[in-house]
Amino acid sequence: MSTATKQRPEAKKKAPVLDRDQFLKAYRSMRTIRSFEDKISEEFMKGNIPGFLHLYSGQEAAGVGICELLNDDDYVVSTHRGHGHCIAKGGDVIGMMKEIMGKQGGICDGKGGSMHIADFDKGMLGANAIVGGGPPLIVGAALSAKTLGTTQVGVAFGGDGSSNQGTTFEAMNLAVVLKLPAIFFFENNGYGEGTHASYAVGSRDIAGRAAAFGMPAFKVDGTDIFAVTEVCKKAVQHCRDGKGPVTIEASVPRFKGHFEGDPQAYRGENEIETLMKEQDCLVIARKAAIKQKLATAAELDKIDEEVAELMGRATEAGLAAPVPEISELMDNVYSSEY
Amino acid sequence: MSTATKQRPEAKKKAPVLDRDQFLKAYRSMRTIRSFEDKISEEFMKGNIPGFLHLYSGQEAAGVGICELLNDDDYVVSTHRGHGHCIAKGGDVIGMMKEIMGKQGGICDGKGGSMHIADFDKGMLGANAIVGGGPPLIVGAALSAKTLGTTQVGVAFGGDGSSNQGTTFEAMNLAVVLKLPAIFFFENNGYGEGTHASYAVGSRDIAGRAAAFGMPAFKVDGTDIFAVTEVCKKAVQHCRDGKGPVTIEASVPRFKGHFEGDPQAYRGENEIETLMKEQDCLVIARKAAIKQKLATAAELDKIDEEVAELMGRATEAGLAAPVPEISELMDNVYSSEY
Amino acid sequence: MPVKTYREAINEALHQAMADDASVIVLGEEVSGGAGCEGSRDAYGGVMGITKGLLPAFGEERVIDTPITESAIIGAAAGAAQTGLRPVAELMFMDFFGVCFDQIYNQAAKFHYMFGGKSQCPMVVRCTTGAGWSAGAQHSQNLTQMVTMVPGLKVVCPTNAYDAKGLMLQAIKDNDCVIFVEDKMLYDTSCEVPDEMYTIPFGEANFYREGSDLTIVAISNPMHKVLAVVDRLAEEGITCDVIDPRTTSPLDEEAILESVETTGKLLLVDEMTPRCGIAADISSIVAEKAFSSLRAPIRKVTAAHSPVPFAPNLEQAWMPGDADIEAAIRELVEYV
Amino acid sequence: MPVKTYREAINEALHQAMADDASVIVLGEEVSGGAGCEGSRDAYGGVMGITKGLLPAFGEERVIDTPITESAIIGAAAGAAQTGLRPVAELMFMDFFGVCFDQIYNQAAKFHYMFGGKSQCPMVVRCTTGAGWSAGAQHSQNLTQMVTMVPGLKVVCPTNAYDAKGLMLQAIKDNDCVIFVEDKMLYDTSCEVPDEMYTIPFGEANFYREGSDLTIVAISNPMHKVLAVVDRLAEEGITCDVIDPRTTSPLDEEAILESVETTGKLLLVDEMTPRCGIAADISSIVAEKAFSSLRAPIRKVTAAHSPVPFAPNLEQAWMPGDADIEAAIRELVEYV
Ligand SMILES: Cc1ncc(C[n+]2csc(CCOP(=O)(O)OP(=O)(O)O)c2C)c(N)n1
Ligand SMILES: Cc1ncc(C[n+]2csc(CCOP(=O)(O)OP(=O)(O)O)c2C)c(N)n1
Ligand SMILES: [Mg+2]
Ligand SMILES: [Mg+2]
Repeated sequence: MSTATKQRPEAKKKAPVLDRDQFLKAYRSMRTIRSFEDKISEEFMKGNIPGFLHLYSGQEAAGVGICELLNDDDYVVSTHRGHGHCIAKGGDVIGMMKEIMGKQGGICDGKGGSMHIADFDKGMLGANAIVGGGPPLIVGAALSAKTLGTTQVGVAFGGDGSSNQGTTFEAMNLAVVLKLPAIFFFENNGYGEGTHASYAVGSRDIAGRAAAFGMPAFKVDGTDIFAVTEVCKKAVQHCRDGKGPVTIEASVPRFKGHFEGDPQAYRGENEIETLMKEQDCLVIARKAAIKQKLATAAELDKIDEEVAELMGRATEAGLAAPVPEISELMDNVYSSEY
Repeated sequence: MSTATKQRPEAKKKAPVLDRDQFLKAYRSMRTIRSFEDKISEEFMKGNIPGFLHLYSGQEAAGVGICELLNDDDYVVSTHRGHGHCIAKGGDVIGMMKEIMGKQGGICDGKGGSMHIADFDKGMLGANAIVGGGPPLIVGAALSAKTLGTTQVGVAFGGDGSSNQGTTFEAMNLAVVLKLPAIFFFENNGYGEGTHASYAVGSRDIAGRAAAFGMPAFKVDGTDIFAVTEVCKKAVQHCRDGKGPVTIEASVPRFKGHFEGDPQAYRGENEIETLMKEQDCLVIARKAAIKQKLATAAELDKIDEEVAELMGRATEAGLAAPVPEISELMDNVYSSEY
Repeated sequence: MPVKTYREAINEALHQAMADDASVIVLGEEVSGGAGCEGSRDAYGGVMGITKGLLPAFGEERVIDTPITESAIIGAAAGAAQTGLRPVAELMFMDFFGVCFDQIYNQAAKFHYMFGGKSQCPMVVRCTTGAGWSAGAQHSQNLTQMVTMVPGLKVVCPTNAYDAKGLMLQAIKDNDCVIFVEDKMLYDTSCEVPDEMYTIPFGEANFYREGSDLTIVAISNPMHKVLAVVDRLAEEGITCDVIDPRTTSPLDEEAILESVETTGKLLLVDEMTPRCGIAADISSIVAEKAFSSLRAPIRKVTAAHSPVPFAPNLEQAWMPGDADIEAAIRELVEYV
Repeated sequence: MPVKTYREAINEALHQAMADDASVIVLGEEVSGGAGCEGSRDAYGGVMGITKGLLPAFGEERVIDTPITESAIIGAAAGAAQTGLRPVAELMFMDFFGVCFDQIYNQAAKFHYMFGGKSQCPMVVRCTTGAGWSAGAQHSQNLTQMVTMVPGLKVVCPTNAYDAKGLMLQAIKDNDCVIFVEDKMLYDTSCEVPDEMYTIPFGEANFYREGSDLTIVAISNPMHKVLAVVDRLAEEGITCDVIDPRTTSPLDEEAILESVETTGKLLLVDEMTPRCGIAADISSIVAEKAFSSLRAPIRKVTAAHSPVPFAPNLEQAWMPGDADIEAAIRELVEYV
């Protein structure tokens, strides 16, 4: 008892959501995602990237906020919009760039591409091009954790659109029934392709629907890394404590089209400009950090430069890498003998 | 204004939920279902019925309560436990008996059987042996009504177990989004096969989950034909008024096994006896009706006798009917030329 | 006659069918696009642009944008088809069968039979198929065999704009559930297409070429690879019957069997994985019913037995290629 | 050696695999039964009784009852398989592929390839198949072809108790997603089955009979009809190679081709609908690779191209029957 009274008043102050090091790490991750997306957008325009690209630009604080609280052996499953989640989880940026370019040394040997980006060393179990494909899988990952008696958690990312898919609902229900350490993390960017969430989501309340399944569900401003972190801490702890699943609905802006090349005729006038001006999580984070004296502008600029340099290297490496050998076509169809 | 004051005090009393004729009709329907199920249970034991039987015994007030408010051109889709819904909707009992026995003159030509019982003349679009198969279909029937500008409604029956299937959730969401005249009618009999609803339903609240999709949702005692009728009137009116879908969760007892022959080791001691004693909707209806002077015991007994006679005829007709001709095997695979 | 793309031809068929019959509706994800948004409606007209202009012409009651909810989309179409409408549902990619397949093969396909002929399910499921866009393992599969095998379904896979229009109009008139398979590589191909409405009956093959050395049956986009190779080899004096079944269910067995009876040799080309595919299916029909005419092994050129790889060079190697087709033709022609 | 039923054999394999390897779990609807109920747990042990006794032996953490939620069951199994467990998921009836097929063919089947070999998905999906119980159009379908066609999946369809045990133990050890197909008509059949653990490798056919007039390949329950007919005809001096591939993927092509090379004639029997089925598939392989040995048309005896009818007499007519098999054998033997 007496030791408690000895505590200095400052110690009683609420601990900051992110300390300096944590913030700088999160900021670097967010910047890495933004720069990565900008870079591949550029290379896509030049014709250096095949297939479809769904960029994560604008949503960084959401994915980074939760992933910074996870360990390498915690699991995430992602969506078609998966680059950000992969980087946030610590994914190998150079391997990702090669993958997205369809090259040797790609993190999936060039077999997956943007929509199937993954980094199993970092617990990133893969982007998924089937909307609603991921949530049942994270239930399985969480089941592994529970069955094997670890404190790992699993996070299924999904969009507002994915929240309407039956597989998503089933996964939420099963996670509740089996009390699994699973987090259903919905990034509500307002759109499923060119359909607005206000049209497609019955009740217009993703978290509310999740809560009705019998789990805690939070809404959070996904442009604020501090707010996201705060909510996610509770969610992750809830899971690690064996109390069952949690849902988080983070509102985020989507700065780009549904896919690169999307003419976006469905957007409001000046909508994107306004979003970029008012809801850029990087700008918001910088301001807040400088104000809170967590970092100086110069420090953050330095990170930006380092990230830019890394992106340059990754792009060069990607462009320089050879395409896969045709002889690899039939490799890895099966793991065991066939 | 003056006419209003002229109203006699009695006229101000709440109109009875069911008048005498309505009650007698509902009672006859409930009794018909119970007797039908008893009869086919008997014939099944004798080896006269092939395949699987899932009996509706105990749940009669639920299906009858809603169906008595529907017209022939309103739609219902049913489940594997579909005899009751078919009879409640006015289905041809003799054709049903022949169908379930796999005979010529069966309502589906002997091609469907118990799990695919249907009567399209009565808007009964079929039992469905896939749990969760029906709700998307009723969304379509309700869409027809809306598109064609009628005031028809569609009712999808489902069990507590079916409430966990992704297709059910998808159907509820789509009905909300398109504001369709669809009623999701859940008969919560406590069990999905041998698994209890308290285990399988996250949140243990089917109506609550439905409400979170953004539609009115009611719970009702499904053993009380009056209570069911009262709630269903609201629901049907809501739909006919073009206000979108509604969910009803009716608690009912399941008197029999999941299927005929189910050893039911998962049941509590004396559970079925207690249920049959305390929750028999027919007994409850009789008592209430006699007390409210809607009918006399003798009148109800007479109905019971008439129904018994009908069942005798139906069974004889079923037993006497010949099996389908083998030449019918390939009939009706396609409707148009193939 | 006006020249139209495959995309335009299907779009025109939908416009005409909807104008002609008020019970025809279109539903699916982004079939107009922009629902609930501030910008323009009909923003996409389908992600492939096939349903463009339908919303302005026919309104929201008949051109229905949905959430991402394939089981409910297909189920709603089936339920609507049973109750008086003729829905054309869009399944954005054929790869998505997995999230709605019950409503296709256990429900829509079986109603008519299972209910003793008392229910009809006149609906069309449009779906985009095929590799070639580096769209990865879950957006590139041709799964035509998965529906062809299902009794109760009809399966249409047009290879040119003319057929696409006529077959779509037939599909919408048909009283069964029709799976309409659109190969993404064909959307921008074009040919002469009449402005007026016309139908092409199901189960009638089209002979793209006639010849005597060999019978070739090809499905969807690979047909065009076949034609290129065949036309090249014609200069060497090799001539082939090139048959497009146009519908895999019903299948015009007669046309194929008759051709094989004269040529004695058969090559099958499709872009499905090899096991239990259309190539295997037709091969087995011929090996059973025209065996005595056969003078050479029945050859199949299909995709590889693997998921579709992303890298463009691997994807090309995965698909049936010109070189594979040419080699198979030469091998068969030379076979004695 | 002790005689055990097919049901007991699979049950024993599951018991032994779970005792042997703590990462093996079982999940599905009613795999124990009684969850949340007042009565006894392990009330069913699976609706077919295959998982009986596992709950008492291994506890709720490893024998997991689920809601009715097939996509989540299969998806959870796949996710668990990627992260350290070896799940055996029960899909109560094979007919239910439709409500979970994405998790099978787009997810579990593709992970290893799509992620460049970095993910493994060692899981088993057990499912009951086959007609004969008047279970109607949605509970009687053999859909073995639907999974055989999918690269990345392995497909096992044992025809006797001995094979069932050995193949189940192999399936659980295997690092790929294995679909384990149990014909409901076989559960009560029995034969000698060793008590100890043993595995049967995939892709190795079993010769039930050897002979010279004809090669017969049959899948699942129809094998037993074939054996009855063949044994009867043996008295007339007709002898056949009767081959059970045991796994349709991988398929023991070699065994079949070698046999056809000696007999020159092939009959295929399965209980799938005829289009794009296993019969068609094997026929096409033989017509391509052993054409020069063939001395007669390749005959198929399959189910009819219709949904499975309910009425017992129609259902029997729908299935491949003894008479059909006998007629086909005689026709082929007499063919010159
Ligand atoms: C099962 C399925 N249906 C449809 C699609 C096509 N599709 C890809 S992304 C997308 C929109 C997803 O919206 P949302 O979940 O909000 O994610 P966002 O794109 O906004 O990140 C759609 C419809 C798909 N890939 N899979
Ligand atoms: C997709 C699917 N999964 C599983 C089954 C097997 N099954 C048939 S009825 C049933 C239980 C359904 O429970 P509930 O919805 O509560 O209906 P009830 O039987 O109580 O009327 C199950 C699991 C099925 N027919 N379809
Ligand atoms: Mg979105
Ligand atoms: Mg129930």
